[in-house]
Amino acid sequence: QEKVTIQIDGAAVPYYLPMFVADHYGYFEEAGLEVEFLYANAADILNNIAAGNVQFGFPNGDAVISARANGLPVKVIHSTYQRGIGAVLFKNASGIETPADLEGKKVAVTSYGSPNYIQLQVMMAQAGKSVDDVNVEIVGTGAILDALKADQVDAIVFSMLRYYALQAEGVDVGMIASDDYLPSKGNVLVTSEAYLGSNPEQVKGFITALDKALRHIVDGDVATEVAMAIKEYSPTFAGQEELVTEIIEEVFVKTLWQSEDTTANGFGYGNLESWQTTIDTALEYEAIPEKFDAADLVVEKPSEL
Amino acid sequence: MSETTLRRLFAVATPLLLIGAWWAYVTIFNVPRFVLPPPDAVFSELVRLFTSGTIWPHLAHTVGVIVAGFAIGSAAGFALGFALGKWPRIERIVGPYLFFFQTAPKIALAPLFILWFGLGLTSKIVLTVSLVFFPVMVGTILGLRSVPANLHSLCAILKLSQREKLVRVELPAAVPEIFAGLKVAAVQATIGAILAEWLSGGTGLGYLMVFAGTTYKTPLLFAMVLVTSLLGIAVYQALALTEKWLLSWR
Amino acid sequence: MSFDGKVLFCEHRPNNETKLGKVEKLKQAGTHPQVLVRADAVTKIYRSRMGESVEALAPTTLDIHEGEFLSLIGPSGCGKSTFLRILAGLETLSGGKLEWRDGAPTKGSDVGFVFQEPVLLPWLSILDNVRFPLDVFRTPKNEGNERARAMLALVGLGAFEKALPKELSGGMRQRAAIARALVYRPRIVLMDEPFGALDLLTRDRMNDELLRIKNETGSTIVFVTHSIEEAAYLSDRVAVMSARPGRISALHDLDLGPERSEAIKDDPRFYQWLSTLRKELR
Amino acid sequence: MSFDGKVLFCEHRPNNETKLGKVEKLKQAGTHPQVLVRADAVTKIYRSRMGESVEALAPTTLDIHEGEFLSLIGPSGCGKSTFLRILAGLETLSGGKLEWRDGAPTKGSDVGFVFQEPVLLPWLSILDNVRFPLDVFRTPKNEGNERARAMLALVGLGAFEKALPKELSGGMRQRAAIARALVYRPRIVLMDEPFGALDLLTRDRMNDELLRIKNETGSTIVFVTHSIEEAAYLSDRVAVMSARPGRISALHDLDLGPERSEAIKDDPRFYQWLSTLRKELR
Amino acid sequence: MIRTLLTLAGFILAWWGLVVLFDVPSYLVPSPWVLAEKFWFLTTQAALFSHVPVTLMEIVVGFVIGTFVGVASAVLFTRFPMVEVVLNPLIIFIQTAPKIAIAPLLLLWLGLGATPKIVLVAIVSFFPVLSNMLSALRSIDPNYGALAKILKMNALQRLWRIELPQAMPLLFAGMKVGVTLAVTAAVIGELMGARAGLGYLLSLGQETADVSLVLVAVLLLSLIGYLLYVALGAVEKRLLGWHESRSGALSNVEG
Ligand SMILES: Nc1ncnc2c1ncn2[C@@H]1O[C@H](COP(=O)(O)OP(=O)(O)OP(=O)(O)O)[C@@H](O)[C@H]1O
Ligand SMILES: Nc1ncnc2c1ncn2[C@@H]1O[C@H](COP(=O)(O)OP(=O)(O)OP(=O)(O)O)[C@@H](O)[C@H]1O
Ligand SMILES: Cc1ncc(C[n+]2csc(CCO)c2C)c(N)n1
Ligand SMILES: [Mg+2]
Ligand SMILES: [Mg+2]
Repeated sequence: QEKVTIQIDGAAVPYYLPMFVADHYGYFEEAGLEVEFLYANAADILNNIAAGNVQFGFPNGDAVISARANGLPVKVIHSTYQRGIGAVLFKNASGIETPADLEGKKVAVTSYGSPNYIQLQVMMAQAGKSVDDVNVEIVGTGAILDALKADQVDAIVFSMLRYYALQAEGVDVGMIASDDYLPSKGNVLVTSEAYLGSNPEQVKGFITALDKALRHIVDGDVATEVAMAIKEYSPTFAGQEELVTEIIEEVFVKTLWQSEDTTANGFGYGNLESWQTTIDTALEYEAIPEKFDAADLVVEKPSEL
Repeated sequence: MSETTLRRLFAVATPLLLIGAWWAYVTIFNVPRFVLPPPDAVFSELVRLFTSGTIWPHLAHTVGVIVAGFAIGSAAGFALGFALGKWPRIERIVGPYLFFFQTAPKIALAPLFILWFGLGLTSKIVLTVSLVFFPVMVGTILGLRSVPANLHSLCAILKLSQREKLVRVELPAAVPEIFAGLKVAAVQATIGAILAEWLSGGTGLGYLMVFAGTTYKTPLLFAMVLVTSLLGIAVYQALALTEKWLLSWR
Repeated sequence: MSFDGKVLFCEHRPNNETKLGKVEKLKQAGTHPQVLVRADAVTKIYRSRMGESVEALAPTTLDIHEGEFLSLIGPSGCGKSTFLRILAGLETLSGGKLEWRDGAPTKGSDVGFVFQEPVLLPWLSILDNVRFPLDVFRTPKNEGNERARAMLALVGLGAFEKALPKELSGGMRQRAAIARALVYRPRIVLMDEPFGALDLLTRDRMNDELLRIKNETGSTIVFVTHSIEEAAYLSDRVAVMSARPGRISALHDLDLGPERSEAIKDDPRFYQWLSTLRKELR
Repeated sequence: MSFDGKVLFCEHRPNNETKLGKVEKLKQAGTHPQVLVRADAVTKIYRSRMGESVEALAPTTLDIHEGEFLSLIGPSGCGKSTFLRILAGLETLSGGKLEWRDGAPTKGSDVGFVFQEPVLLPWLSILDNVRFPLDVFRTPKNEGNERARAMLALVGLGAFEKALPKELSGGMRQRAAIARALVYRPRIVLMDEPFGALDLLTRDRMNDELLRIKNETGSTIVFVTHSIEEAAYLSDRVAVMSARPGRISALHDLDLGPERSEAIKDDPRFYQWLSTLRKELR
Repeated sequence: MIRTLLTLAGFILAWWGLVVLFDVPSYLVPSPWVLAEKFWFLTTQAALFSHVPVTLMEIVVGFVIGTFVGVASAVLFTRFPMVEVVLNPLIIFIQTAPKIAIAPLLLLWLGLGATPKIVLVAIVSFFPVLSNMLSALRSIDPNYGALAKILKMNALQRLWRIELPQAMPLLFAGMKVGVTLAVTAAVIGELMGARAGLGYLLSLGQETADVSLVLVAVLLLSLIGYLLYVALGAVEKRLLGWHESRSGALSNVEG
């Protein structure tokens, strides 16, 4: 049994179901792995992977692009979420429905270097406007949600998962998914080039376990697994099993974990073309310093590693 | 060599030694750039920031928050310390709330500050003040309470007014305690300013750090860490000098 | 005795011209001496940390007359300092009361106090320390400096005005504290062993200076000392205290006349008083 | 004089049986008194904050004999404390040197010092303060308590062992400090106006106790006082100092014999010495 | 005690009143009742109290280390002033360097467990202790130094028997500031990567927009800090009965 650590973006929310299922049903064990879950933010995760502090990470795909462009030797070994999970969130009372409505509104992003900001720029461009038409506010991740809740801003560009969290809290929110304007990837499985080189067995094992878990969920009963995950891994969600199940069935199973690509090539398929589009757009908006090849970053077919 | 020459020597030598050690560590252990960039990368980043002038608005913003936060926070801490130190009853009543509030992690309270004071400069200064006032307050309370009993007797004999007693006797007597608090407060002010900028706004060294952090520009990140620390050291040294001057009678 | 007639605080100053004791003289003139402040069955009980209580002062009654020089003598720990501090309002009473003829002094410049240890502000020079009360009373700086310098010269510290307290010897610090208490010519001066740390010569000089100042200003002086000679030499009256619980065991009106000088030390009455006081202290 | 022969520190203690002065006696016996420490042209210049310098001690040469009682008298600020502190190694020398017969004392229990102000530790009870040196020297707690209690009884503070220093009167604090300096029976005791804050009676008692302890232990005592009587009553030798710059202007070997008691005050030689010393102080 | 409870009750009532009166939505500030419910829920369903010891341990161990090193450094600095000259810039650098920026470095050096959190707590609580202790040691009346010299006390005896007691009031002031900072440091430490602890719960609450969870975590953290503070105060009161700051010298009331 090899001890490995995976750092997951954020905190123990039941949406990381595949990880929990793989752990609960012993899929990791079968693969010869003893996996420890830790939680942190995306930048720290990627730094820790690159530095060798942890073996695996599960950050946002956009963050991986930025890391790679700045020379961190990280590798996406499993494009777990096939779509981006960035979104514009707003209170429905604000009257916002389409990106064009953002004109003249106060919109918060976490920084001018963040993928959210690119997403906003692309959206405005596609609506025939420019980012200069909105009042961009910079609000850090720690405060951005509260800024929206307290009406300090009209909209935020952030994770679509917050849409569900806000709804659960009783806030009447609306959402425009960024992926409809700029394809990208949500959470993806990452390791370092060095670890991939030295421990291919472990990497393969992890991917196998993850795929098995995804298969288990998709083919099985989401509600059962969600109940299990909440009970064992994410107890603060107790009582929200139904809502979570619905979100996972409707959003994660249908649009995030599976796509045409995964039907053809298996879970976690890395569509290099789509990745390249995201990379090129980031370059276009000067979010990354230089162009690079998606193939250098992403493993196209994880199962063939 | 006299002590002053030694001091001057080390004032230059210590930083150089540290930079040397940093450089050696990075080269010998082959530490990757994204974990800890070599000193020269950080310095060329600094040079770039200063020659292109991009740093100035950020620097000015942060210095502004530090100075305002430190000034207001110290004044508030002093005033509170004065009230609590002089009237133990007040301490018994409001003390627990103050201490309770103070132990609450500010990162968690920051959204609350934004809620109450908006996204602008006010909430940043308030956040900084909330970190700065406490050490000054504790120092002031202790300082005022440690004034030797016989000095109180002297003031009673001469019937010094409350204000006069404060200015002429209690403050000078409490200088060591108050300055111990102020020095901690100076460090807290820089931390507060960075934390505040980390939470909102698109200018300031703290913002640049977030920017650098999320975009993996480690040399920029460490350049900012360096500049921030230099700011902290500057404020601290200014305080130490003032204290030395005020306590030259010892 | 009733306090009738609204006489201004310290207004009435006897002009000592005869060789009679002050109280005596006033008695002759058919008037009682003016009582400036009366300690009426004043007691002080300290409660120590351990909860035990120390009766520092048993009920003590004493009139202090306007313009007199009253000495307190008694064994160590008998309550002299306590009584002095009570008079100065520095200590709360555990019982009894303090009756001031015209109400307790309200101005800082009314009372001068020399503490048993010199209480100087360590961050001020000697000159600034001595000028300190004048600064507090808003005397113009120039005048203040002049008066403080004169006072410093008087106590023999003229050359040390720029020194800090820690740069002085013990006796010099004590002298600086005396200068500070006298520089504003208070109406009542309370002195707790002011000359204890001084050599004989300096002490004699200071004794004479003190008398001179008192005669000039007509101040009332309450003086704690361990020296019987000093008490006899300086005082109109001497209160002898005895210990545990502290109380006044004897009160003497010395009949040595108001004018004192070295000559008095040849007066047989002076020696009589010395031996009386010495006996009472045993 | 050469320091020949390796004699253990304080080993040789003269047994005073005759009525002769110690120095005299030793001279008769054909031996010089043993020099315990010699101050050889010792000077002290303080540099004040303003950069001015005060010559506290002009080059001063003085032998301190083993087992003697030496008093220092002189006007306030003449350098008595400075000289004492130099002997104790508390002050660096600006010039000259200090020669100890057997090297400077190495053990803490060799030297006792009574400071001009009582330097008590405010967080310790009086008993703990007096036991403090014994604790430092690792004396067993029981024995320490016993000795400290005995010492406290001696200075009349038996009832106050639990009190904190701030709960004592000035004289009581001073007595506690004396008890602390004597409790470990140091070979050499340096006392800076130890009895200045005490009343006559207590002072006389303390004088006799001090002599008794000294005779028991054979300690060497260097003693600063402002009281000429005290100096004459206690001392084998008296050094008279004069001020600015401080120096020893006269050194007297008192021929009053080694045993002192009240009786000595009837000795005409005693009065002679008093007047001699008094004159020299003017 | 009763008064404490009363003021607490008053505070909660005022809070409730404000929430009801201004109809504050619970996603901004939840009412005490909502919070109590959350608390109960977390305790019964989510093993809330398994998170407390994790953070408490980090705080206490880090704080003790920080205090100890702070005192030791202060002593070292006063004995050898040159050491201060050499180390002071480094110390202030470490203090002001945003911990978030050096988090990966800390993990690189110290691993993923409790160590980096403890080190972080130690670093921040170290500074106020150092600053106050230095100030205290420098304020000691030189007469006590003379006494120590007369008795030829060794460095350790001097420290233990004279300097520490004398420095106690300022040291405690430093520790009180330190303990409040320690709580924040533990939270920051847990943000760098954790799977348990109140700081972790806090970030979980922020991640899931769960205000009540955030508040429960914050209140528990504050409570830990406050109780440590009160404990320090109690120890201080026992140790410092002799000191002016404890004897009501200001109010001039008799003992
Ligand atoms: N703050 C205090 N707390 C408790 N007891 C005290 C306090 N101050 C003084 N005492 C006690 O009160 C008594 C009288 O003290 P006081 O200082 O008045 O004596 P004193 O006559 O001035 O003595 P001395 O000549 O030694 O100065 C002493 O027994 C002392 O122990
Ligand atoms: N720390 C110091 N800095 C500067 N000058 C000093 C210092 N200590 C003492 N002096 C000066 O040295 C001289 C001698 O002081 P010292 O304390 O030895 O006098 P003393 O004989 O003990 O007097 P007293 O009887 O008043 O105690 C004084 O003039 C004093 O001003
Ligand atoms: C459950 C969950 N999933 C992903 C993230 C990562 N994340 C942080 S910010 C952001 C938007 C960036 O485009 C995203 C996706 C999260 N915090 N919580
Ligand atoms: Mg007294
Ligand atoms: Mg002296």
